[in-house]
Amino acid sequence: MRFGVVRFPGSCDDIDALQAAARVGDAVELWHADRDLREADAVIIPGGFSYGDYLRAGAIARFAPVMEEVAEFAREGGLVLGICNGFQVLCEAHLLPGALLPNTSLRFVFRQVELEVVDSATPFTRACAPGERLSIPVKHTTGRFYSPEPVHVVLRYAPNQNPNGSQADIAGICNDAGNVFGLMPHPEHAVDALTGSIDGLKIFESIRAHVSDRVAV
Amino acid sequence: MRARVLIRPKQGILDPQGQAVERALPALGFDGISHVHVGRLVELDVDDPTQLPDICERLLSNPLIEDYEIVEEVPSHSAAEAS
Amino acid sequence: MRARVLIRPKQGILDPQGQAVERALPALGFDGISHVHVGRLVELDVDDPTQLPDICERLLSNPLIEDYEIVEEVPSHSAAEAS
Amino acid sequence: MSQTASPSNRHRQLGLTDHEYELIVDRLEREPGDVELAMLSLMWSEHCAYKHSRKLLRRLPTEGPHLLMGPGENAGAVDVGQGMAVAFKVESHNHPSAVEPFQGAATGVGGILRDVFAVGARPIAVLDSLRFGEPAESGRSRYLLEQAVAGIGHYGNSIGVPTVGGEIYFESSYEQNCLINAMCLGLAPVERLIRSAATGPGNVVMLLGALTGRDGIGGASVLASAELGEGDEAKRPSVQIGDPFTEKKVLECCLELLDRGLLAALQDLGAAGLTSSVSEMASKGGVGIDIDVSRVPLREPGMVPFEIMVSESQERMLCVVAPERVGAVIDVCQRWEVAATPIGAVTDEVRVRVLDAGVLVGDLPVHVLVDDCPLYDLEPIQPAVDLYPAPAAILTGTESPAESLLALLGSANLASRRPVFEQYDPVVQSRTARRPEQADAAVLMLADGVSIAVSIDGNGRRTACDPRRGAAEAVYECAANLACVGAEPLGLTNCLNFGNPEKPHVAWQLTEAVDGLAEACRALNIPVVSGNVSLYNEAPSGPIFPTPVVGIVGQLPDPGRAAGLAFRRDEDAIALVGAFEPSSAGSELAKLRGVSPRGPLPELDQAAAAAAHELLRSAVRDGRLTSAHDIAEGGIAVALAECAIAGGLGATVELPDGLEPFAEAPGRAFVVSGSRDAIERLVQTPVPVQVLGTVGGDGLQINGALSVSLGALLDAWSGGLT
Ligand SMILES: Nc1ncnc2c1ncn2[C@@H]1O[C@H](COP(=O)(O)OP(=O)(O)O)[C@@H](O)[C@H]1O
Ligand SMILES: [Mg+2]
Repeated sequence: MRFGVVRFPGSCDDIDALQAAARVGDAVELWHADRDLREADAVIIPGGFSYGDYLRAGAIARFAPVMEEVAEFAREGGLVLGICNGFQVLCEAHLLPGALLPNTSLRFVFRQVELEVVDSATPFTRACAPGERLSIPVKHTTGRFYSPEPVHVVLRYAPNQNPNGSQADIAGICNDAGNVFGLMPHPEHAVDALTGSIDGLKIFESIRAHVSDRVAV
Repeated sequence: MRARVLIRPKQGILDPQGQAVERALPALGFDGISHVHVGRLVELDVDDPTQLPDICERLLSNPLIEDYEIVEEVPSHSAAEAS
Repeated sequence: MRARVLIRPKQGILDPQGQAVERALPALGFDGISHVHVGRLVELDVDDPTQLPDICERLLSNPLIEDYEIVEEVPSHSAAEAS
Repeated sequence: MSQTASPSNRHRQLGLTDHEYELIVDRLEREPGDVELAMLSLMWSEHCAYKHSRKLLRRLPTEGPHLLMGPGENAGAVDVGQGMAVAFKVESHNHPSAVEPFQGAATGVGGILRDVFAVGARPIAVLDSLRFGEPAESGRSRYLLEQAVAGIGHYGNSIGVPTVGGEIYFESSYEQNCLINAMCLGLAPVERLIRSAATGPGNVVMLLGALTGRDGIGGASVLASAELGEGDEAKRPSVQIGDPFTEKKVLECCLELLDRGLLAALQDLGAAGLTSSVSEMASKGGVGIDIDVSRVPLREPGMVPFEIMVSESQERMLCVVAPERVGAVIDVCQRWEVAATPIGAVTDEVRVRVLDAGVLVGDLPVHVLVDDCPLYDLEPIQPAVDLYPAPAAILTGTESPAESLLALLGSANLASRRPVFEQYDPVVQSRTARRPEQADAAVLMLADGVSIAVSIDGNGRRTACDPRRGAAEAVYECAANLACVGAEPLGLTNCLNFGNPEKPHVAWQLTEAVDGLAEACRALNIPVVSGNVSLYNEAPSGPIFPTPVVGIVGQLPDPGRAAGLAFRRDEDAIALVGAFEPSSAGSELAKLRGVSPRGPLPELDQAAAAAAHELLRSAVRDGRLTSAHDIAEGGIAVALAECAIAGGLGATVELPDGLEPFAEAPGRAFVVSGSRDAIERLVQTPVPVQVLGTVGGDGLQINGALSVSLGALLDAWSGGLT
């Protein structure tokens, strides 16, 4: 299968996402200015500071030409994963409900946190056991999830580990259709025991399993 | 025309920046201050002011979490600068 | 009294946010917009408005890089809310 | 500015002495014009000309087997194997940070990043070395700390370069002069390293990146070259704002330009802006450069030629391009949304000429700009009395050992740095095998079989006690940190933060410290590849502690074997490795007891220390040890407590007879843990190794006299810096 990883000006974890995805499949870069998903089976909007996070995190990136294609792809049921800044972009683009607000600490926070898998039946978490704990780092200034409406929660911060004041300890959500997933933690930074943890690989493996099932059908 | 857009956190949404200011004030010797909210100010020259509401809704603010207000229409930048 | 403070980058000081917004607008189909500056908006209830300049200089703004303006004095928070 | 100054004193206002001005007139055989004088005043400033330090710096060893590029380039570089080079440098941004700590620290990071990618290396790590006044006594110091840390995080995090290490100390001598030093490492294929020498008359000089505004005019260079007096508002430059987003684009763009072989030379714009970059590029290439300031894209209207030539606007680079490649350069820049403007040309006249829409407004021989500034000899005199007042006493000296240990762990200098490093992204770029608080040095993976380790160290108080030995200790401590993860030092960078060198006692501190650095580097066979000097860090109450900060980069084959500092296995044996004869001079305990910094520091047997490092390095590389930690601030008791806290495992130890638990001798010895067998093998070597005790239990017991629970250790340590 092929992952496409979007690269905006100011993306930082794009190479990391490409490398992580390449552990389970092919991975190609998708340039922000090109209306071309390069036949990707799943799209990753990576972390970083697209457009410097100026104005509001994700606010400017959502208007990049490639995002029109991503929206179309999502409407057709394609898998879209937004990590950190990618999550912010997907919320701003209304591909996911809710919004991300500044951490209650008002500080950037890097921390290895424990996550609880709330829904292990999504295309992004099917390699996880229900209730499984994943050790994955967060690093952001704007990660406090907020939504006035109920949302489909996929991952939560384990008790007492909420790093940002997120509503109901929400760490990751998906859309109603289940094909667009956003999370603040960085699974691409948890794919190698040497750098801390391999729990993030499960997200990439889930996507691969889902895509190959679909192809098989 | 020079326009000024005020963007503030929607009521009911936690505003830690406002809280931080409120907490810091007594230590500096300022009392009697409350209900502090911190938002954004955007100022711009715009040829066609009828575009402004659209610009505010699509880019400058996120309507889910922020309200905006176009408060003022002042002479354009260059004029303002000269004054 | 409810007061509103506008804080903006001093003239001549680099304003990367303003630049980023200005560059983004044409892509959204908005033309004819220039001199965009992004600053902060602080709104607060204050018992003694004569404190405001001091509060602005010592806490709300960074006088080295920002100018502030106390633009308006509106009825206090609760009253404003009710209206 | 020159409008307000009479012709006879305008050079003084710009920081030049009468003698220097006469020299300029003599060399030019005429009076310099306004633009020329502005340029010369910057090029002849301490910051650019190193006029009080250059002669001393010649004493540092700069040759080594792995050296690729030494001092003189934007960053030095070493060969790490497999065709890869690591470029690195540390730089200060002390004075701008004292004015505006968030932006000062942020632009400090931005500046050192540019120095690294200017040599063609992709920045892969940042470290920071910070000094402030006492946080308990000074609200301003707490503010500076908070803002500087936020600024460093802002720039590094946003640009996608991990901040993997650093150090912070608080001493009242830094109250008026905080130190903000940032180090950056970059990675490049050896053949992509590029120098800044302009070449090829007829080639085009292009400016890349941000618009030019009135940032820092009359600023950093002048500012950094004189004491910042009280109420010296007029001298304060307009503050530079860091824009990491623009720098990220410029960085990617420059690396792509180099990969495509489109550039003949590359140079960052830092202090003194275009003036310095153009002069340096011309000087190194033995060529001349013509610049037409009317072609420089401006952010503000009405800028005059001298302003454009000295503006310190951030996020700009200068490159030299063959005429036929200009189009290709512009194409690459457009893709990255980076402005690229031809502003001049290389000439064969060895002059820097400044034109304004074709009209000549300045014309200076390159050697006058770069080489003719007089270099001063220092006049060192060892002070007869203590230079620094005694610190406030927090302990009386009557406390129990347990109380002293908890006080040390909870002191601002020793407490956990977590509240700081949690504001930095240490993992972006997916190389970080050891992050802060996991091991004594950060470990970064470069490729299969090649990893590097890096640490940054310096101890101003100890250097104040004995500048020569204190500076040497910084080198040993830094190298010891590398040894703990099994790394072999390849190269060293340094930042010399001192007071006013025109004062004899500061001159003495500086001279002694440079000699100490040089001796240690020679003894350990580590070349100095780059560095920076920050002088005039002085307040009315006196100079800062002399603060040489040392960063070392080393190489290790297997990051999986890099030892952490944490005790991890019950029943492991604990040993002291290395000759260790510490004393209380300059120690943290002495400080808490209100003793002023005073020597002599304990003997530094360089051969013995080097042997201990070597033994530890090989044991770690063999994977024989469970943990390794050097003994530094707070002595062996604090080192043991840190290992216990990190692992959540206690220990019971007996110290050798007469060894004071809190006495210090950094850089010479280690506490390690491992199987009985592994420790037994260490004991068999010629290096002194003493078995101290055993890992286990839920507290730290030393000599049966000191017993503290893990919980109490952790509480004290994690609450000391919030
Ligand atoms: N203490 C030092 N040790 C070794 N090299 C130094 C030292 N201080 C400065 N240098 C070298 O002198 C040159 C000029 O330094 P600097 O002005 O900081 O460079 P830049 O303008 O590129 O930032 C650099 O090559 C730097 O590495
Ligand atoms: Mg440089």
